[in-house]
Amino acid sequence: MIEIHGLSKTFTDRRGDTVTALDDARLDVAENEFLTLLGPSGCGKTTLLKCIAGLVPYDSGTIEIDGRPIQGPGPDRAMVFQNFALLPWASVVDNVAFGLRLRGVARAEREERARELVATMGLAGFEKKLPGELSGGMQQRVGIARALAVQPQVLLMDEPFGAVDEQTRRLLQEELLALWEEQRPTVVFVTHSMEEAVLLGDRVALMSARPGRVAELVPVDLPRPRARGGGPDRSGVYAELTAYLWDRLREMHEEHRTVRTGAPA
Amino acid sequence: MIEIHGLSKTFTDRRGDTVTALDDARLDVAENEFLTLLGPSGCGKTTLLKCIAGLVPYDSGTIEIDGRPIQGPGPDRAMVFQNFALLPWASVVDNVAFGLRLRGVARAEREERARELVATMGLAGFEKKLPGELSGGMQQRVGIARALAVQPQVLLMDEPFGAVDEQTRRLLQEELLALWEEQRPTVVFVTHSMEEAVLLGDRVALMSARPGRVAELVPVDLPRPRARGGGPDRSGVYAELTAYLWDRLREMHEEHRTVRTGAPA
Amino acid sequence: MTRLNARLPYQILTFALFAAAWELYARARGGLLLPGFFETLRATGALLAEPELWRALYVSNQALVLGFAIALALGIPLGILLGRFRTLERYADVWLNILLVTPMAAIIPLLVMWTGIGLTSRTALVTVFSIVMVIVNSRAGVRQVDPSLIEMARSFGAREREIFTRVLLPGALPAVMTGVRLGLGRAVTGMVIVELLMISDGVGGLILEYRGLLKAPPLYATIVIILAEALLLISAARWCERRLTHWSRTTATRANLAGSPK
Amino acid sequence: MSALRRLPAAPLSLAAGAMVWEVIGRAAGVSFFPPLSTVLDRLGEMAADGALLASVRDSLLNLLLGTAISLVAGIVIGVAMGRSRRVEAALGVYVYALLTAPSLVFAPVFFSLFGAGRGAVVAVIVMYAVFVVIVNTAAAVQAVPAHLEEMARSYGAGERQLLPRVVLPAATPMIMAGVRLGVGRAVTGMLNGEMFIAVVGLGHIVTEAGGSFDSASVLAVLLIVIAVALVAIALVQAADRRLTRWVPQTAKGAQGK
Amino acid sequence: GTDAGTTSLPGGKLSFTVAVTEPDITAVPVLAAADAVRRQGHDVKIVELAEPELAIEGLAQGDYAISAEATGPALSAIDQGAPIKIIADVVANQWAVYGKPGTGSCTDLRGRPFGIFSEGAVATAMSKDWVRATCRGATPDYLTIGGSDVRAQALAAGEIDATPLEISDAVALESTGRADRVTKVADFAKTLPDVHPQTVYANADFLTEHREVSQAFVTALVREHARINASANHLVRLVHRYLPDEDPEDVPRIAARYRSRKLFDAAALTPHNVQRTIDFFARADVIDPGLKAKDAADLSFVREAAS
Ligand SMILES: Nc1ncnc2c1ncn2[C@@H]1O[C@H](COP(=O)(O)OP(=O)(O)OP(=O)(O)O)[C@@H](O)[C@H]1O
Ligand SMILES: Nc1ncnc2c1ncn2[C@@H]1O[C@H](COP(=O)(O)OP(=O)(O)OP(=O)(O)O)[C@@H](O)[C@H]1O
Ligand SMILES: [Mg+2]
Ligand SMILES: [Mg+2]
Repeated sequence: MIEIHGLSKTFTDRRGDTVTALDDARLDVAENEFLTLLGPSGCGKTTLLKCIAGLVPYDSGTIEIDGRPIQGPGPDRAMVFQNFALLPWASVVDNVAFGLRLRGVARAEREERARELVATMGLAGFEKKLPGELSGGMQQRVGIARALAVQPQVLLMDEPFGAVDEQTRRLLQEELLALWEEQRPTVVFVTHSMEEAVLLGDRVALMSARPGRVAELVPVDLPRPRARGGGPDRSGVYAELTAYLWDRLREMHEEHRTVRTGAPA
Repeated sequence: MIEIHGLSKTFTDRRGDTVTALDDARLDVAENEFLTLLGPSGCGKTTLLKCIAGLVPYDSGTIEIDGRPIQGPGPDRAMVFQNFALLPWASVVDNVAFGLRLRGVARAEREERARELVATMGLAGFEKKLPGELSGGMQQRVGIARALAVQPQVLLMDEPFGAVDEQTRRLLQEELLALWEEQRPTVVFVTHSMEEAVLLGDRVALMSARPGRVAELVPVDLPRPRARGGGPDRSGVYAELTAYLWDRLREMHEEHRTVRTGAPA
Repeated sequence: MTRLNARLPYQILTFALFAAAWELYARARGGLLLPGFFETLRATGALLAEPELWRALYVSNQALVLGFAIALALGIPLGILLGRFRTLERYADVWLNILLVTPMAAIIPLLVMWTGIGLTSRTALVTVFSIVMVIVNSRAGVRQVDPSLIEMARSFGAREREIFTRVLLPGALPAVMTGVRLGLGRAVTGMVIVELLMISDGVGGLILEYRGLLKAPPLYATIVIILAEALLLISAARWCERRLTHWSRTTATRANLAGSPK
Repeated sequence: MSALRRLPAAPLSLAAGAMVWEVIGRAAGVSFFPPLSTVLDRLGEMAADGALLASVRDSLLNLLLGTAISLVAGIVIGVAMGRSRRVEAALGVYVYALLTAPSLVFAPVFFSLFGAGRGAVVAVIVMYAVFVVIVNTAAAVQAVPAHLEEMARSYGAGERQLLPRVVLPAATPMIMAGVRLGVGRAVTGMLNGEMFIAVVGLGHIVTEAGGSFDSASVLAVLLIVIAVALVAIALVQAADRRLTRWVPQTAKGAQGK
Repeated sequence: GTDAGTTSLPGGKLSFTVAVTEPDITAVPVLAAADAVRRQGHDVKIVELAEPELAIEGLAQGDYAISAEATGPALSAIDQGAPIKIIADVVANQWAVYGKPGTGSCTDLRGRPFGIFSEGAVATAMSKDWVRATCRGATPDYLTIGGSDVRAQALAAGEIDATPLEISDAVALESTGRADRVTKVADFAKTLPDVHPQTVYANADFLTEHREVSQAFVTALVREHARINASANHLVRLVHRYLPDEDPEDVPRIAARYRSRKLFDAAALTPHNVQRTIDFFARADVIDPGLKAKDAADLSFVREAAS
């Protein structure tokens, strides 16, 4: 469904220095697939998502959705932003209803849908608050609700659960999966948690840094619903997969990092 | 060393509604202790940290450091902000050197220290970039480096590793522990990861939401250096502790949350 | 209310200082053209009872209201456009600067030629006086909007028009309102100047009359009344500003200035 | 559009304006709106005279003094008003009153304070320019993101360090907008001060020519004034661009693709 | 601005200031007179001001010794007790009402826009006086237009039907090729010959303390006027010297017209016409009635100069 070929993107900063965020990246995401994306910080995950969203002009390559090259942003896609990007002047409900409003949904209907999602996100009672009056995790959930509200065919999520606690994260994961089962959007989901990547994804895409490209695609052959223990325990397959991902990422890391390592023990 | 008694803080928003972020919270942190803080999103962790930092005026209660009530912010404390709070006009190095500059450290010296820390954070080569030219995880690491640069007695860290990948997180954890062993600051460290809380903390403080207060203090009686498997495997004690934390937090969660739960499986 | 009360002592203090300085200076150095504070106060009271004043205010304010409304209706969108479209800005900037610096006395003959000496030219002049302030500040406001919000809006399918109304305008509003305050001040000046130089039917006529007769107290009384009107309008704009941009208190330092940690 | 972007905008735009002026001036054929060529001829005559040069020099000195005072005073007072509610409460009314007050009000006061010399003209320039700078600076300072100030205070920044390290940089875009307006107003103030109190410098020429229906001379002087202003504002904008390079672009067409 | 005040120099000479307001052709004899005094060794400074009110303020404060412009504000100031005296004439009544072609009399202006300067200005007062006297209840629609050039342009552009103009304005209007679009409706020089709208006035203390210098100034002024009346070319020369920016084509025509109508006569003031001028301004509500010519003017200098 999403086909990306030879995608390259170089940023030039104000002093003329260049950073190559994406270099000849390729990725295919099937219709209704839930793809999770793992990679070291700064490898180009956000850039890739923004390219798919049609927000960032890229230097070369093609991005096609259903066989048609994308022309900027479209109503088929919605994105959850890593930095939330909430409108500071709009209340929680208005922020969540933002996409619906742009689509011309009538006031009563969009407010109802927004309120419902706000409650789903565990933010009932905060409907009228402004983003500046929320905690970090609450803001993040508003951003998620906003994207879910428009029921897109393609859902682009950039570390959507990074700022919430484990319990909330689990609940939100369940919510997201339930929604995915119901509406079957294609999801590209960036995360730093290998457990999360395995729990949610049909496949896990591993990105490498500089050159930023998809280094490996790992299929997750586990039946859904994927049972998860009540606690942090994990079944063997989980552990195996996450251990594999862990090793692969560490290899990539060691190739590229210049971190002065303490004893990695 | 840090003694907090009966701390209460209520926010009043523009419409006169109130949210009680902290209600009669109490917490003692010993000298040189590494305390980790876990709690549901929106329970008041950031507010508590900002109170200790002397940034937020509170309604009642006392915060004493070494027996003296705090008078606003002081050079003994440094904070890593959840939303990074980088100066958008200053380069990475200048951002990291910000605290040093305020303390009157000479240019050459502060730049050297900043560059060193930038490299430690895995950002070598990005010294002259502006925050707007960095990825989310990179920005977060700049914020950490800035706090470490001033070598404070009290280090207040608000989800400092939330936006970086697992590998980087591990490296940064090692770096932080090494620094802590060396300089012995008192650390209050907010995290959403129970593994991280147990790995780093001498004690884990569990916060409950509404009323926001410290519900329980869990000592982590594990010797340091705490070995961690090369992968996601964990020793029995770890698993036990994290499982305990997990249960406690879920209990709190269930008391307070109104999330429309899907099947919690 | 508490805020009002907190400010009041300072306002009273500075007003007392101001009045005393005025009175003392006028007594020491004042002549025919510089009345004392109390003299002016008395004359203001007397003038307020004159129906002529109210008629003059009515006449003058027609141009003010119309002219300023046009300045807002044109200036805000134009400022936002300039902030948004670089190319447009580069071409329009010169003219904006020219508009800013051209002494209005010089364009009055041209205005008379084009639009006669009726309400139209007075209105046009008020607009010309105030619009630059609105445009320049609206443009500066747009530059302060977080670009990731534009990105976000685009990702939800916002067209350019919607980016304007839903992102740029609200985001720039604090700066726009600063421009509105400045513009209001200039519009009132314009209202007076146009009458001094052109058709002096309203308050400008009063000023010319009292000045020509060297009647300093009513002259300054007229000016006091005009300034009072301007201040009233500016406070009204402030009030609207606070209502429209209350959100900025959750993001801007202003909110924190009142108190610091105990 | 992309072709337009590469051309030097200001000269092109001015040239177009000049052409329109010439055409309308010729077509209208009225004495009070002579075509540009006539005005330029007159400007040449005046320049050849030499008196013009002296006037311009004199006016420029006034402008320089007045602008410098306005910017320094405007930013200092504006910051004080932006940072302190008390100062704002104490001064706000006067700032807005003086912003509005027509220069006619000041004329007798300055006249009695400074006589009809340079002092009065400089004072008029300051009166014209300073309040715009104050208002914009105050608003800019109040809009500084709270989290940045919080961060700086957590590192022990006092008011003295907060201002140069956080408040002023963050407020720069709006302050510069005010400076731009202020410099523009200063140029107007220069001419008006020379017209409405003491009749000297360029104001003298305008008054003289205006009294004898000599539109060409009036417009010639205006051309000089506008040229001065454009140069002054260009300097401001160059400074602005340098100082606010960090501001992430909301404008379209700012970068390549 | 006390630095501009009168001071004595060694050798019995004097340093003082003459203030002029936007000098036009009528003021050049005053400037020439100041030069004549300067040639006697005194230090005479010239200040150009934008408004007559500022000059009068300076006179009242003693910053300036002598000034010359509109009589109305001076009388207002004198009426309010300012130490100012009228000492000579600048130019006799030169005002006339000009109207659209076809405007024959005041009655044609009934309800039509009539441009006036502000209340209190002499031309306004004279126009209203004229309307009262000749229109029998038919009043035009007065439009106050502050700037005299704006007024002239408004007339030429047909925005107003009539307005009072000075000779130089009228000539300038003619020379811009629009003379055929206006016609003279009334000539105040003929109907109100005793009103002297522009006079020379001085600080009263200056006059008593420095009689000789004051006398020298007035004498020089009278002599300049006499020379102009002998030859209009003298005025042209003066204009060329003092107002080099003035349009060289118009000046001879304006000068000729002033001369032919004998408008320049600094010594023309008498107790009688000063009183008539005062009465006129009182009638026009510019000053309160009751001011006496001997309190407002010191005509001893012009008498001395004329003898
Ligand atoms: N606007 C920009 N200007 C210049 N460089 C940029 C810009 N945006 C991103 N980059 C650079 O592009 C690279 C990839 O950034 P990106 O935000 O896509 O990383 P990421 O994979 O999302 O990282 P993280 O996990 O930390 O969010 C980084 O090196 C970053 O410095
Ligand atoms: N400036 C503010 N105005 C009003 N309410 C606020 C403000 N800041 C925080 N709150 C409220 O206080 C409560 C605690 O917020 P806080 O940021 O301390 O939570 P947190 O524990 O840090 O959450 P998270 O893990 O999501 O960051 C929240 O309910 C929030 O809505
Ligand atoms: Mg990212
Ligand atoms: Mg928080």
